[in-house]
Amino acid sequence: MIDEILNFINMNGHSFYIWTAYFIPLTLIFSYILIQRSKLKRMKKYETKI
Amino acid sequence: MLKYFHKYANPGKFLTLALPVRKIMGIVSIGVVTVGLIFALFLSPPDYQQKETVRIMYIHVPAAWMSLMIYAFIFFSSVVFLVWKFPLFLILAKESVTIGVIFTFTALLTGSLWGKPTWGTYWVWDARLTSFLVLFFIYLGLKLIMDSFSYSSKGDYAFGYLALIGGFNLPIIKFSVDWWNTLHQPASILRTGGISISSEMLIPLFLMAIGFLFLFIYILLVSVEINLKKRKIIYYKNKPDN
Amino acid sequence: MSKEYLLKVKNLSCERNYKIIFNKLSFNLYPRNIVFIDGNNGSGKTTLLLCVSNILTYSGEVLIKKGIDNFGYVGHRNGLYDTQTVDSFLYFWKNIYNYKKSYHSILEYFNLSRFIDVPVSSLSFGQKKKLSFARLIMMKSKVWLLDEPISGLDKKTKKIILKLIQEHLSLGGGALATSHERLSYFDKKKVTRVKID
Amino acid sequence: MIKLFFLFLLKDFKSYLLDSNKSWFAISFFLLCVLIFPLTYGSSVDLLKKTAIASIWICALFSNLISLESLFKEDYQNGVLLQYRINKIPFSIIVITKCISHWVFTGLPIIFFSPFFLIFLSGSSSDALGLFFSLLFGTPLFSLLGMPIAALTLGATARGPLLIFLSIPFFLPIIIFGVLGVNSFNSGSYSEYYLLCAILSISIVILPYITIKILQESLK
Repeated sequence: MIDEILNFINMNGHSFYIWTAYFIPLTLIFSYILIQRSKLKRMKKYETKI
Repeated sequence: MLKYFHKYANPGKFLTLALPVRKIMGIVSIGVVTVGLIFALFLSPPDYQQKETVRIMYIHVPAAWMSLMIYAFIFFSSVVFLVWKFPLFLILAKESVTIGVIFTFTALLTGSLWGKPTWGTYWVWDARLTSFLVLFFIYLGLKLIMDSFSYSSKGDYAFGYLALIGGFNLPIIKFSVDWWNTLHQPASILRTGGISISSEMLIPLFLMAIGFLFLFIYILLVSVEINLKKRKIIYYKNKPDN
Repeated sequence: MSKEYLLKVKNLSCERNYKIIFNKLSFNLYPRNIVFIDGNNGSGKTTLLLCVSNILTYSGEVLIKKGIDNFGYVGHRNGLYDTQTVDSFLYFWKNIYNYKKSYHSILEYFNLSRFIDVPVSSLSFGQKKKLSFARLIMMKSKVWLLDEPISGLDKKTKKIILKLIQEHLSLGGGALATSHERLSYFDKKKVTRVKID
Repeated sequence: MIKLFFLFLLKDFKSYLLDSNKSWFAISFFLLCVLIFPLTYGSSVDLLKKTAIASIWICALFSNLISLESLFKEDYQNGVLLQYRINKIPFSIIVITKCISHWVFTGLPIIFFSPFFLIFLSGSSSDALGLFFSLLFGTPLFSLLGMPIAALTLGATARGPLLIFLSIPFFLPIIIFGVLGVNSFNSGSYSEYYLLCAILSISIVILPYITIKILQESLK
């Protein structure tokens, strides 16, 4: 079982390329989403104040 | 057509219309991207030539499609802004720039990461890569011109016209880079014909593409709402009778 | 009053940089009259002049008497090239406006004859202002838009410029001026005050 | 109208000649740039010979970029542009005369001196004619394309870096066709020249019009 998972993570020796190619873009996109969502929440708070 | 535009180009109406769409998109896009990732990482088979590295394609190709589509979107909405002067379209165009930068960066990064195991180098001065780099710089230019005119309506037209000139120029740039490459470099390293796309690979590809599209729509709607709210606040603050 | 107006402004409002600058201003400008636009710094006096000359987009009405197609304008920025000499500057604008007479009498009037071969960059602030008024004279426009015409000048120069405006008014022209200073120089009946808050 | 055109052209020429910052700046910058290339290659004449055309094109690009900033800046900052607008002087005349004078003082000297620089950089003299023609079609395009971008950045904070950043991607096709044109000139194929001509003729029609629109907006 553990061997299988390790084998999957290893990706036939190309683990570095594949995992960075997935990790960096997805973190970029989702962190941008989170930033925008928190901004929207702040805006809504501010709007109700006025 | 114009009347229809007039009706929904009103920011207030747009917000009420966009709210349910935004909520649905938020849920659906996350779902589709997750399913796409599962398909891409676990369920799709490795390529017989490229082995496991083909999995990079499922994020690279949709990101490249998205960055082109977003530029087309920016171009058309800024043309609509310049011709009919609907401020909503300007906001739409402005808010999609950052997302475009992210997707173009993604395409470039994953492309070079894909290139290392398959061609042996991170970067080749190939026509397609070069034109994407130029696209990335044009996006950055749009972003810069937005920031350097902050809180001034002068920047609105500067942005619109830059998007317009960029839209006209991109095909010329693409063509020139193609021309330059075909003369200087024999097409030996890159051979796209090598990959035969089977249906098992098409499923994650299209899932990711649709997921990215929905994600784009979702982020765009959120950003537009932020922008409209900000404008509203500034407007109320500066009202003379307030 | 069925007098013929030079300029009629009705319900003029302007939005700039996502802010409302002023709302629903109305005033008329008749021949031989001057309109003073009063207001604090940043209240949009310059914006009003730009709206009247149809550079900024506005809502409301600006009616201009038929036959007047050009406004004379003197602003904060004088509109002078630093490298031009006074002579070449006047020659250039004389040709643009098709001013037939010689411009030496104008220079005489402003006490600038000595500086005719001097580049603009070495003139003082007041002299530059006078030069832009020299351009205004050559233009022969009925309506003058003056943005802070006399602020920052010495007494003598102020007098020259006020006299010039008076002369322009007596010839049947009108002027639209923004100013901080209360001007008692003009006939009270011919002055309209517009307040922007 | 024609009288106004010549009046403005004369004024622009005069201002270029009087202001030594403007007229000699571009060409002297070009000279200095050309000087850098042989120095950075060490003493390798072979490398210099191969890159002579490319280096001349790069220098032409940079000197154009540097001089672009002053294209509308003075008119905008001292309020002359506003004066023109209020006095209803057609902007088409202003834009066209600006473009012509900019090209005459930054493009034309480079075109005429380019054969000398080719010898200077020990390039083969058979390329001189090709280089001359490619610069002849290329440099007006630099001026034309730079014009709307220079107009766009009026009123922006930190204008100079922004201008350079924005204009380089748009100048790429001109450089590509220009350099390739010289390389294939001797083999008797002129297709790059035709392409440059085509881009030039389209640009002459469209870009001044866009520049006029942008300038009018920049005053708002």
